[in-house]
Amino acid sequence: MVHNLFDRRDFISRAATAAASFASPGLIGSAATTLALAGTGARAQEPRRGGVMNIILQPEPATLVLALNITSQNQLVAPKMYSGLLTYGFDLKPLPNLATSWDISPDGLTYTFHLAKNAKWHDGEPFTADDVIFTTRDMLPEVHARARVNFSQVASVEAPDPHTVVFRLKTPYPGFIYAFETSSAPMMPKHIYAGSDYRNNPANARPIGTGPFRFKEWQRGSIIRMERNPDYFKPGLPYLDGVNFVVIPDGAQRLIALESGQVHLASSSDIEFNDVPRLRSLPQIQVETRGYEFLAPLTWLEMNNKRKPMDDKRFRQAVMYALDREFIRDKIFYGFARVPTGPINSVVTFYDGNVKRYALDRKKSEALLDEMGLKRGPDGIRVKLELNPVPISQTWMRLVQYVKQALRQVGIDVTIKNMDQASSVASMGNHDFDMCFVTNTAFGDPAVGVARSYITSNIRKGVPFTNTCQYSNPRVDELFDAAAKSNDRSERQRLYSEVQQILVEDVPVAWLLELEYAISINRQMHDVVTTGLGVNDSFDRVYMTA
Amino acid sequence: MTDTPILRIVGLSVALPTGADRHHAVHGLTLDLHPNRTLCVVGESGSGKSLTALAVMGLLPQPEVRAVAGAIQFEGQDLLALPERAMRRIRGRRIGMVFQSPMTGLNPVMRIGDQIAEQFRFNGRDLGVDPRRRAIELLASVGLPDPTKLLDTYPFRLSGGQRQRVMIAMALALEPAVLIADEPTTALDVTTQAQILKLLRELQERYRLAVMFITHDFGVVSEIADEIAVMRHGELVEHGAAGRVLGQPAHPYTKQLLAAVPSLEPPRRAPVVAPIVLQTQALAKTYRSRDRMFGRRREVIALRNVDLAIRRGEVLGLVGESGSGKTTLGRVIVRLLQADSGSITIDGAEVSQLPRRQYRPYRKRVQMIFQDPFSSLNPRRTVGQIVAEGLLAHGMPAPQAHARARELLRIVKLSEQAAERYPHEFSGGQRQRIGIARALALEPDILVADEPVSALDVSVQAEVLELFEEIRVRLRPAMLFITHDLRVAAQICDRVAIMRRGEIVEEGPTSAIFAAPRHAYTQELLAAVPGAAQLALGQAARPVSATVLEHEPK
Amino acid sequence: MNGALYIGQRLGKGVVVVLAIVIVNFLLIRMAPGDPAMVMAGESGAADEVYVAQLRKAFGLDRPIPEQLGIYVSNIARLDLGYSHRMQRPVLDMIVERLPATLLLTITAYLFSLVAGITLGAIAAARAGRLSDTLITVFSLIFYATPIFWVGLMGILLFTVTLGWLPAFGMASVTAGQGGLALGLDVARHLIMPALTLGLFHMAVYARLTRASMLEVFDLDYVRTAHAKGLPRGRVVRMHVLRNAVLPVLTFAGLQAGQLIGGAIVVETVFAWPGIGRLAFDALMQRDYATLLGAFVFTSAMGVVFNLLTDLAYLALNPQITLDR
Amino acid sequence: MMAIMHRLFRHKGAAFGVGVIALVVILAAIASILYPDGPWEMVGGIFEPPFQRAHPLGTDGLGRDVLTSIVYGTRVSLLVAFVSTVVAVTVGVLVGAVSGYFGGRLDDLVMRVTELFQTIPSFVFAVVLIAIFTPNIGSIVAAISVVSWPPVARLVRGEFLAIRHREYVEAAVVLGVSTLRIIFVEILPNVVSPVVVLASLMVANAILLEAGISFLGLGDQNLMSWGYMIGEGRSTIRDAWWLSFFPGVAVVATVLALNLVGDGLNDALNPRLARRGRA
Repeated sequence: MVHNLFDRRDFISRAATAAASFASPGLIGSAATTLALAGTGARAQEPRRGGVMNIILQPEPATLVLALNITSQNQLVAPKMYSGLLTYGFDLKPLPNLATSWDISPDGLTYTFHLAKNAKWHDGEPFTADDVIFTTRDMLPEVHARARVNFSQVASVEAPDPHTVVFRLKTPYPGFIYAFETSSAPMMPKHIYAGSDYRNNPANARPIGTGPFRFKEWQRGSIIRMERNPDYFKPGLPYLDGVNFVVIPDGAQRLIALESGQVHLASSSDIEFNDVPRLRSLPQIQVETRGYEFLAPLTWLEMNNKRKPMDDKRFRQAVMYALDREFIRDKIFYGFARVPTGPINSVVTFYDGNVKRYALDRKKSEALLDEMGLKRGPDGIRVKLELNPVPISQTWMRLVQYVKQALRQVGIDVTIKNMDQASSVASMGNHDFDMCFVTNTAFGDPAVGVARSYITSNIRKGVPFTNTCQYSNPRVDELFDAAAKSNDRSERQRLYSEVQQILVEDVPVAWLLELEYAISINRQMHDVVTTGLGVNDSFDRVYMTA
Repeated sequence: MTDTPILRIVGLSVALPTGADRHHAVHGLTLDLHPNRTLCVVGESGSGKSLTALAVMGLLPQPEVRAVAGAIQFEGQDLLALPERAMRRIRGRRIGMVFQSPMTGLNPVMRIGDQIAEQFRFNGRDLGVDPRRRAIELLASVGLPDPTKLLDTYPFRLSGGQRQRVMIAMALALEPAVLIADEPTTALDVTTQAQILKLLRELQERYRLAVMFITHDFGVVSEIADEIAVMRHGELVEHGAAGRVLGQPAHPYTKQLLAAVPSLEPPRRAPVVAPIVLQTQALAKTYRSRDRMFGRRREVIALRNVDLAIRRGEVLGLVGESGSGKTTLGRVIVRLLQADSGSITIDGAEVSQLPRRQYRPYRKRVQMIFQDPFSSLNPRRTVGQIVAEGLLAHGMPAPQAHARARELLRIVKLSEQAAERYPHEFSGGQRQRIGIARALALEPDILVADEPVSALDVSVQAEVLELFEEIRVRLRPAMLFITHDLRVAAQICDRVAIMRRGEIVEEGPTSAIFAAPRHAYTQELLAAVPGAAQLALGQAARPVSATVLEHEPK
Repeated sequence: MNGALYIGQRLGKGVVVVLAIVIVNFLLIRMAPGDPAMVMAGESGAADEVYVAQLRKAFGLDRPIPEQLGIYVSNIARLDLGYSHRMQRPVLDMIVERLPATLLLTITAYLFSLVAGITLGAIAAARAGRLSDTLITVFSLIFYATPIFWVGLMGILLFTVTLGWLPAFGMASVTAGQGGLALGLDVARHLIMPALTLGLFHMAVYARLTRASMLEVFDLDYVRTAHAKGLPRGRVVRMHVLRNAVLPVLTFAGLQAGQLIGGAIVVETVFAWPGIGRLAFDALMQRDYATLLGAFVFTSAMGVVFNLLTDLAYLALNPQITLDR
Repeated sequence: MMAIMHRLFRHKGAAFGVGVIALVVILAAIASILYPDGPWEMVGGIFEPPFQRAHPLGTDGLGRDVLTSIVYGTRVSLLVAFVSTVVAVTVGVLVGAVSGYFGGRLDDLVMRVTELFQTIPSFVFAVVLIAIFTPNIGSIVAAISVVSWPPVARLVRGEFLAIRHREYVEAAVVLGVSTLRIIFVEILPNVVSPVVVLASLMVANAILLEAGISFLGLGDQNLMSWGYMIGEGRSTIRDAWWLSFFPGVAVVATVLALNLVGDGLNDALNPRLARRGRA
């Protein structure tokens, strides 16, 4: 039979079936002892070496080179091989990674990072400041959209010694500290990529990073295998012998694989929301909702502010009043979400909750619409609009249909446009839509992830995930600009509070959900979600028990 | 000497399914088969003769058609009462059967040898005989060339005659005592028919077989019958020795049937003196077909340098066996087909090269009568519409056309009410009359009749021929009468042209040709006509009474 | 005109068909709104014109369509199905990688539907009017009317969710680490439901066709001759009736091969079978033109090959069309 | 005509078929009267099981009533099926007639095209067409028509070739009847019965195609269709089996009914087959 027909041949030969026996080659000595260990993975367990973790991956990323591909799938896989200078706690405070320590000059213009002395690339070459300079000045700006924006603030970067890097900014930019998360700025080996065509460099087939695990094998369409990096710069880590990413295209199959223990981790949209409650009830599964603080996904119903009647604030407010966001949270996303109050996700820095609240109030909504002169016609319809769908899963399509039905009750007749995800994104980018859905990520600081959706300078036709609703308010532009530049935290808080007041009044978009993606973890695995990056972190401290 | 009969049919009745035109296909039939004697069961279609044969073989199409009374005693058993397993041991081993259609009688996907040998393996194991060798003997015994090679060939490579010989060999494989032949030669050409009849005669004598021979053709009966049984509507109307029944028929129905058989003696006819209406010179036509599956080109030469001429009021018979090209010639003349070369002149004007538009006026002057009554009339249109079609096509206003149509129906002896009914409500003979009415509608100068009576029973045939005689006398068209039946040609044609493989081998006045055929093929044809030698069957066509056609031609 | 020439001719015709399909689809897809560059840009979080333009250039989407078609067709000739920028891999590798799965599924389903269909049809015809005939007729009527994906779903509901007998997804269970026989058995267990689901509909079609064809052949003269030879009923039905009746069914099956393969797209989606059908569907949703077209070329080519093979079977059974006439 | 109807109803399967189709058509007609709020209205709790008073067939993930959805689903299925069949039959008959009657180069071309369509997996081709021209009721009907006309063309061509050489057509030629009249008066009426039988089977096939298309998520988002419901129920098959089960039953019943009517028509229109009482 053709080899790749049974491409799952030597997949997890041991781990799932014989839970007791851990005869992995690296663990010859202590194999006997683990047999004696019984019982649950209670927190009191001492972290110990050994075991291979299987993680659900769907769909398979195009390439694993993090600099070239920052899709959500690759943000799950690549951080196990690559590292960034920093990582961030649940409270979004920066934590050391490749940079053991760092300090910021009082004027907020100079950032000095002290690098780990003993860090090596998987091919044995030492990791030095030159790599950092090459990555942040040459490679990333060309291939990594987000890094280009973040590092465009940098005036100069030098390496006074092989283990120190100093960034000088053109203007103070407090959000800059959040630019060093692994997927935002993955450190790339200069000795491999310098001067080459990054996209077609042969090394892309076997990624070389500084992370806790090394690339071992990739059988396309089924599994990616990584093995333990013995020379990882954090001593004694990682605990696991290896990590495998298993491609399981079908939702129901992912469920069965998780329940049967064949796979230990499922995250973001791997599991449909309606299945999570049942998973949480299973003894061998633990459901974690923390870990999305850095991304802080926020979903809203975007309205094209340049088109009638969406240009009128009252219409947008009427839409907010017409939507029962508790129903969306509980009946469509099964409680795995929070009702947002404004443009900034409640887990993000500078969030301010005391703003105008839009509870469900259909009478107020209809009053506003009447006030605008949009009377109900004989068939009860005030206005006909079009809504772009989000055909990526049944849960999202239920949300689309709920919005249509909710707006119908206040007389706004919405037709769901028949288009697939590709066309839906395209029409948003080209500002060719009435209403559509957007899920945006904050990346820790409003200046990095939030401002881009509301500032006039970021209205760019043809490019999705910019200020596509074309909201323009000079005061808001001013506030965001000042806040991005100011070094004083309390000053930034004041500015961001005022911006949130204005935006909540103007309601350029109808904020619907702060998503709390459920992370389902097999209880055999411990310390999986320990930082604000959640599953997108390095897993160097994850360990496995019986 | 009447030795004891080997098979006795006693009071057999076979019931037809409800809704059929009558209760019983066969009613109270009693007949005996004697070894080494051929009993001819003769009757028109629907007389129940075939069902009788099937009843003996136990092959009646259950459950619609069942034997409801009587018995078939054979070798001490009543075949009707036998269970299927026992009957299966009789079929083929004790009673063999040969059917009418040789072209479809053999399994197309099985070698000839296997089809014969399988009987030994499945129905005659105890005969202890080597099937392959036995098959070769059998094929040789029915006069087939190179039997060993024949074993491994498939049926589609053989001609109709050869296949019928194979069928006979198969029927005699297990040396049965009785052989039933249901119209075995009807589908064959007259020359092949003659050979098969001779073969059956020899086999019957050699194996002292009791043969039940079923046919509707009295010529065949006179050739082969020792005893004759005449059936009508399922009942036996006459039974006796061959000579007696043919010479002095007792039952009026037998008399009527015999009378309906056209005599081979052509009546004396004065040569027609009139201008030539239709003439063809050096007509040639070759069928080229590209086999889609393999792209091989196949060519069949249908007409080779054909010259003929027909005068006004004259009937030219075109006689030949199947594949002689006579139908192609007819179709070329009515311009259903285009000749490769040669010319056709009507009243002196060359028409074959005329483009469609110029040829249109001549369309009205040349009409055709077709062979198969069941496919020559459009089932979805009323008879009135069918007959009036031509008139309407040439611009006659509808009411006048339909009136003329009704008149024409009367001329062909059908009621005017027929105009509103559909073709499927009429018998074969009546449908042919409708076809003739349609052809006469445009009062053509030239009439081409392609085997107009071949598909009809002999009594119905006689009536239609009578109609043709009236048309000839009253409307005096130039008629090309295509047939393979020399008897019909003898009675109706002024002149006859014999065709063979695309050529006219001999032509001349009918009486001269029939009396002294010059070409060897003509002689062979005439000799092969069944019943030609034994007795002067039938009589000349009855003279035409003037009253039949009141309506004067235009 | 020997057999090889005939096969050559049919293959030639097949290639023309496949080429026509490719050209038609290439043009169709280019007329679709939205393009991969936009989707890629969108999914990568933040994007700007430079990045989108870069992607568009990388895909070669900026060149005029006829030029793109010219390049594409010349590549096809060299069996280079182009490069999927979406998956960053040559399309040919992705398809060849999934070809065995689809072949395993479609061939099993095709053979099953043919053999089972003809057998059931023959039984129904041989016992016309009796219970087994009515049962088979009703059975095939129902499956002839049932959407393939629904059969699959109900199968999963019954055999996996409720009874738990059969695995419902993928080609091998995730734990099938062992090689050789154990893996073979495991794949077999996974194959049962998808192959049945894909095959049942066509089996019903062939059963109805065989039954009708046999009933017609029963009335033909050579069958009556066979009976007159006193052959046992079984022999008559098997050697005389079935052998002739199966010919039109084979022709129909050859032509229908393409439809069966088309059905694979649905079955592979329902059962998560890692074949070309699923690849084509995902490519369709993500506007990955190169992969979609590659999948199309292969499914059409498979259709042509299945058609040819069935024709050869027809030739073997039907002596009237002999190659060496 | 009456005789045909009589024979059709004697065929018990066909009678059942006509009954079911009538029911489906009536439901489609009075859907908006039975359930004025339409299928998208959230009327109950989510995932309510079937067979209880309020919602006999249960509710789906948004609390929409399954029975209402099935009743509204009849509209899409019937509309798509009948319109696409009418289009396909019209195109097929025209193409088949012309190529069957005139033969030659045109006939070769038509045969090549129909063979091309036969080889292409028609479902996949339809899916691509719809995805390209954005999935909506119009593109679905167009796509199904495009993939269904070839079989009609092949059938009509075959019939024309056979009938064209029948003697009653040759007689019309000899009579000087015009070609057009021959085609429409002599040949076409005799082609009607096989085409009618095929048409009923095509309607059935179109419903299956539409269901498949909607199942894959390519259906018209604003129209409730059975295929969409089955697809929608797929991800929650473990806890809400009824979401996929009942719409599937609706598809099977309708398509089965159409097939039975097709068989019934086949026997009614050419009686010689009926004699053997083929079920």
